[in-house]
Amino acid sequence: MEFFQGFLNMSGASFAQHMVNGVSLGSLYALIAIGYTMVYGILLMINFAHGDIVMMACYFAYFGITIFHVPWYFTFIGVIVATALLGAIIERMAYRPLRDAPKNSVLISAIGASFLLENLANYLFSGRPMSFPDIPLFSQNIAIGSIKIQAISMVIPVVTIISLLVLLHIVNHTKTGMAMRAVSKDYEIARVMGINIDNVISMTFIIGSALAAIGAIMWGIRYPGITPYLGVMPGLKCFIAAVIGGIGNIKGAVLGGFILGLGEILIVAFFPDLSGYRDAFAFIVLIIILFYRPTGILGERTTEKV
Amino acid sequence: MKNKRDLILSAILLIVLFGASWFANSELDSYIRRIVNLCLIYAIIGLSMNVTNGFAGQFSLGQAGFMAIGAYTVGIFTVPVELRANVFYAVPMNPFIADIQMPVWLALIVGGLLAALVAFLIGTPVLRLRGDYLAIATLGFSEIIRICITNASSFTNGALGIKDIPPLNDVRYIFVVTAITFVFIAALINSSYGRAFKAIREDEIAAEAMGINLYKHKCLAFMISAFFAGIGGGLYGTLLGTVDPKNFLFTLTYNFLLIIVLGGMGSITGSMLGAIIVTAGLEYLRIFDEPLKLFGTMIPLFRPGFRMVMFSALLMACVLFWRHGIMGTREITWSKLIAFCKNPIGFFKRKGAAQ
Amino acid sequence: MKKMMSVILASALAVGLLTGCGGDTKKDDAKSNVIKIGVFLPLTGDNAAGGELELRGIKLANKLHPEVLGKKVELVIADNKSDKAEAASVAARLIERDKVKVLLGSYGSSLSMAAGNIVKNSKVPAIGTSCTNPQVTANNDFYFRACFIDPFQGTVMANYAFKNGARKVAIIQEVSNDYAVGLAKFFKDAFIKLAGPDSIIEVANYQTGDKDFSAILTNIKAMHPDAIFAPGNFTESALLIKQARQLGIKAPFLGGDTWETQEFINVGGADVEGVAFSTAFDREKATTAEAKKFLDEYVKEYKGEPSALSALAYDAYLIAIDGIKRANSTDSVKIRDAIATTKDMEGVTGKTTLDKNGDPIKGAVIKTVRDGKFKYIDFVDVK
Amino acid sequence: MKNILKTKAMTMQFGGVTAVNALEIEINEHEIVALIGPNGAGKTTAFNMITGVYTPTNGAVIYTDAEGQECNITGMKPSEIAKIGIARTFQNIRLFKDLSVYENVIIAKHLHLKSDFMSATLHMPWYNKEQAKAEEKVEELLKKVDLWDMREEKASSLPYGKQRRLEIVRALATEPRLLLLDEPAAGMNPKETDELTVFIKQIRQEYNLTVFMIEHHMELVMEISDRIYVLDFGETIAKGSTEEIQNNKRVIEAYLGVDEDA
Repeated sequence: MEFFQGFLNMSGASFAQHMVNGVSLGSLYALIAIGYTMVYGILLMINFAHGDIVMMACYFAYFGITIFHVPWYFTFIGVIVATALLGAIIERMAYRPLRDAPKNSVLISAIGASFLLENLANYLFSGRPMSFPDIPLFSQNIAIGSIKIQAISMVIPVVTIISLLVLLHIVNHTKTGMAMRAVSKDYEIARVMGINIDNVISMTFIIGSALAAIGAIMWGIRYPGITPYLGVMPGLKCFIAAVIGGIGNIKGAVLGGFILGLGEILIVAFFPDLSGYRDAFAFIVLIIILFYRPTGILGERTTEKV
Repeated sequence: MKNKRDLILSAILLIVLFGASWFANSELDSYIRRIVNLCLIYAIIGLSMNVTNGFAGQFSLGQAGFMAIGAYTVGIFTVPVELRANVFYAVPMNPFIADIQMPVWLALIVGGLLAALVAFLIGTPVLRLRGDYLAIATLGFSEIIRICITNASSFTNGALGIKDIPPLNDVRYIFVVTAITFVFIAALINSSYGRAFKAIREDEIAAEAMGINLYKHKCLAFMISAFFAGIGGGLYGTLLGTVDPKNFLFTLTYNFLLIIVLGGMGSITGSMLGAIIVTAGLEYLRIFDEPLKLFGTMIPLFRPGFRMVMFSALLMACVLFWRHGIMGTREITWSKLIAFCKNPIGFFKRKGAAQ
Repeated sequence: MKKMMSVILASALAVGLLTGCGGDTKKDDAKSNVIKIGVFLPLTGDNAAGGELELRGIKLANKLHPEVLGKKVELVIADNKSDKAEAASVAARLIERDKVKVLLGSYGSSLSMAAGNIVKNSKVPAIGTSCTNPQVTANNDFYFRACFIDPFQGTVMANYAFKNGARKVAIIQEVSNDYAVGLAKFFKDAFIKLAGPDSIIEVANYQTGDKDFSAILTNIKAMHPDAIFAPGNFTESALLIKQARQLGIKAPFLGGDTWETQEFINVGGADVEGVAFSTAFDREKATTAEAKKFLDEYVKEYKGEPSALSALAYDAYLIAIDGIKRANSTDSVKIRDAIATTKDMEGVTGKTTLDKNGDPIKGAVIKTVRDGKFKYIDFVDVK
Repeated sequence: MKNILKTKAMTMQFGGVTAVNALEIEINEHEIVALIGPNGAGKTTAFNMITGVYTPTNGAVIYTDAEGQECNITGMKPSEIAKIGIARTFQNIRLFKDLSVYENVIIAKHLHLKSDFMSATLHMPWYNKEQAKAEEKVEELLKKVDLWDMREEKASSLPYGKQRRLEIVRALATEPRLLLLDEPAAGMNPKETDELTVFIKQIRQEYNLTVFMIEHHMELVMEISDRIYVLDFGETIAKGSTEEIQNNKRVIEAYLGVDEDA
């Protein structure tokens, strides 16, 4: 019974605190997962470098505020623009030349891009951690009864929901969004219909990277240590979140993010002895989901035409 | 007969190379020996990765995990019993295994078999997936293996790792293992089963319609790959003399990815070439990490970290500009070699014309 | 495109050949008037911060003590990338290629251990800078070190915790970090001896690179520990402490010598004020003449307060120089024998005497963070 | 005449759409039976159910093996179905593109291999014997169909008509009793179609085959079929001999207004 110790001893206050922690982490995962899912939805490829784009955005913010002393609100806008640009450049360099290549080549190129960004950051900014600039407005603590919440943890879900709504609007109600959906449904036909594929894909990367930048800012405020390998684990986990929800489905990414965030927190809450295995949780969930529902919870089932 | 000639030539080559390894072992300094050994070990793992990724066409990124299993098996079972209390000083070794000691060769085989067993267990859920899903799931499993090793202290000594593994810096030994691996995989690829793997790579649905049991063959390829990755991992462990979970981060797999991409996915001789170029090259690229003086001026570009930037840039350049690598799916065969020796210029001309 | 690639590759190789060959012009070293000392440290990767600080110490020592036996000491510096396989091949390269007489390094015990066999087999002595795991020198006649070891450090912190009234302690360890796991074990053993078998109320784990610790911290908060021992990398530790404070955990945090880096304060900010950790050196305990010299020069050279890592690395260099001097030879084995008998060698971190394992017998300083600076609070001598 | 394959109320639904509804087909030994119908009628879906690519949502597929035993093959794996003697080709050629013609064909012999992978890899004598036999058969087959001279060439480099032929040869190499051809004449010019007609007749004779095919080329269908099934929107709208079908009202209706190249 010792195994369930954590479960039996938990007080109401602790449980509430765990839930708050879970929602806070989950909404952060969700925010980054949206970017993953968007790119996948259009290109049907994992943008392995997404996590590393998040990392680069953190460095941009660091340089803006700490080194150049730009006020944070201006810096954040600058970070979003710079990161979007970075995304477009990566697409141009690493993915566009391989548009007609086999999928595996694209995958390898994506891995290469991710590895290159990490090593480049390591080389340029050194492996020594830098501190994400402290913005008291967001980092202050708020206490509700015995439950403690950092201000940013209340901002993140709001930002996630706003991003989700804006993105849904873009995808469903604008011309660009329509073009994106066309490309994601059938690449060849979209081309024949006169849609400029390259522009649409660039646009996808720009929006995806801008989302990554927003995620990075939120991430940085919540977990303020910046290192070159910062994006690796969040990248993998948010990808997993996107797969759980149904990759390509924007609402699914949010759902997946919350499932993963809450799951990770609650598994440690209920089974403290398993705290060392926490990182394995995401992968185990991924494999279970892929086994029983390969297209994720909200994903459409597809069958290959024979 | 052509086959007989090839067989004899291959045998002669193997003997010559074995002689060379004998020479290397006694004449070269330990630094070079180390690199030669590393080349050979990376070749084993590159070959193993090529079985799944190159021949069966299943893009797996789990090599680091299987290596970990092999390395830990060798580590756990070859450390002399009297030294174990000293190594497992934080959490005592599980009494179940505390008194089992094996010779290296046996531990290597056990490690390989364990890796294959794990591959078999993993294979059931994972091998139904394709493409990027498979890649991410195998990568996930490799991380799960590593996390389990980190936490299962009484077997693996957790993060403290296993020290005092009897070193095996013997080129001959490692050469023999590499040669066996090479011959085995070459023979496998040239058998009916190897052709079945290629069929799956080319078209799963057609392969299945031709009576090839997809699950069985993918699983077979996956297990063989894991087996040799386990053996390679075991040798890697003995070469280092100490293993810990951080050795087997999934980024380790990227080394082998570069090897097979550079050498050519689906080419055995390509994997060998790739392993040599990548390992020796990475060692050579070390100059990028050191301050470089060229014509009396310091070049500020060269400082620690630059080498890995080059490494990753190379991986990308390779995929972008040279997708098929050195060999593509071709092989260096004796017939081609002979044709090349007879007429070096004509050989390439003809090839150019064929393309 | 193919052609371009091959041209690039070929030219890269050619440049490599030119530069590579340039370094290989080494003659018989007996008559040479240079003694080479190899330095292998993590200059990139996870441990880069620590490696860099130690490199400063070694470079400074080399600047102040540039000669021994009338020969110039040349440092050959190599990066082991915080990776064990690299550490091993770098060590082999330094010994075989560069023919170094003594090896210094590394930060991180596992990196040092990876070089252990190479050092032993090629009979070249190595002096660890800040590798505190007892395994580094155990069973290895050629490995020595300048720092104290984890059993001592763990005991020091356990005593400190007990002395300050802690009776129930929670441990949060970086389970994938050998240093943290080792230290946690020795702390636990020592503390149980002091405060009884139930005094360790929880051992929670996290992985290197984790960012979110809210779940384990919420669990621990409900247990109301008197103190939390949390050995680990400075980035993770700083984030951990930050999140603990944010969750309203008031208990003091205790840790090990890895915390003594500026990054720990940078990342942790106001939240790491008041933590306590053991380390090897502080200005307050700078008793020796060498230490004063070191402090002055360090401040002049690097414009900042030196850390214990720099001091230890400086001492490692001194131990090597002292050994060479007493051996009066450039033969590695003779140097090794001389180093093994090091006694009362005056360094920055006090007088160093090596015991039969090759570990120094010296005390530990306990420090805290106050007003964004590391501050000395206590010194614990060897009993 | 002995029955070789029959389907009982075979039905396939995708989501809410019924692609094939309660299909009843009976094929006798040594017959050539055609399945025709407009695009999207569910013909390929029917093939996929018979060969195990899809599991029917309802109904059963019954196969009579060489010993005369009736067995239910519903939901069996494609590879197992290939093993008991049903081979097929694909509407959009699915050759092993990067492999040689020879390799394409000898791969189809893999399913008859009894040696396990270890003895195959170690090239044990019994494996070599099996392999030599297989190679002999492949050589004989390739020579018979005029592909022997091209055996070293990459499958993807063959001209279109040869690719179609190779796909049939590859299916033949599995030594089937029942051969399913999915639009074998698609994209062929009249000359190639004529050759194909002769070829199908020839292999049926030579290997004692039963052929079940989907085809749009009406000339070909009428020329070689013994019987015809007509599908439209998943429903069987007609079956019978060539003359019966040619005069069937519903068939003509179904084809009217449908843009067909036949």
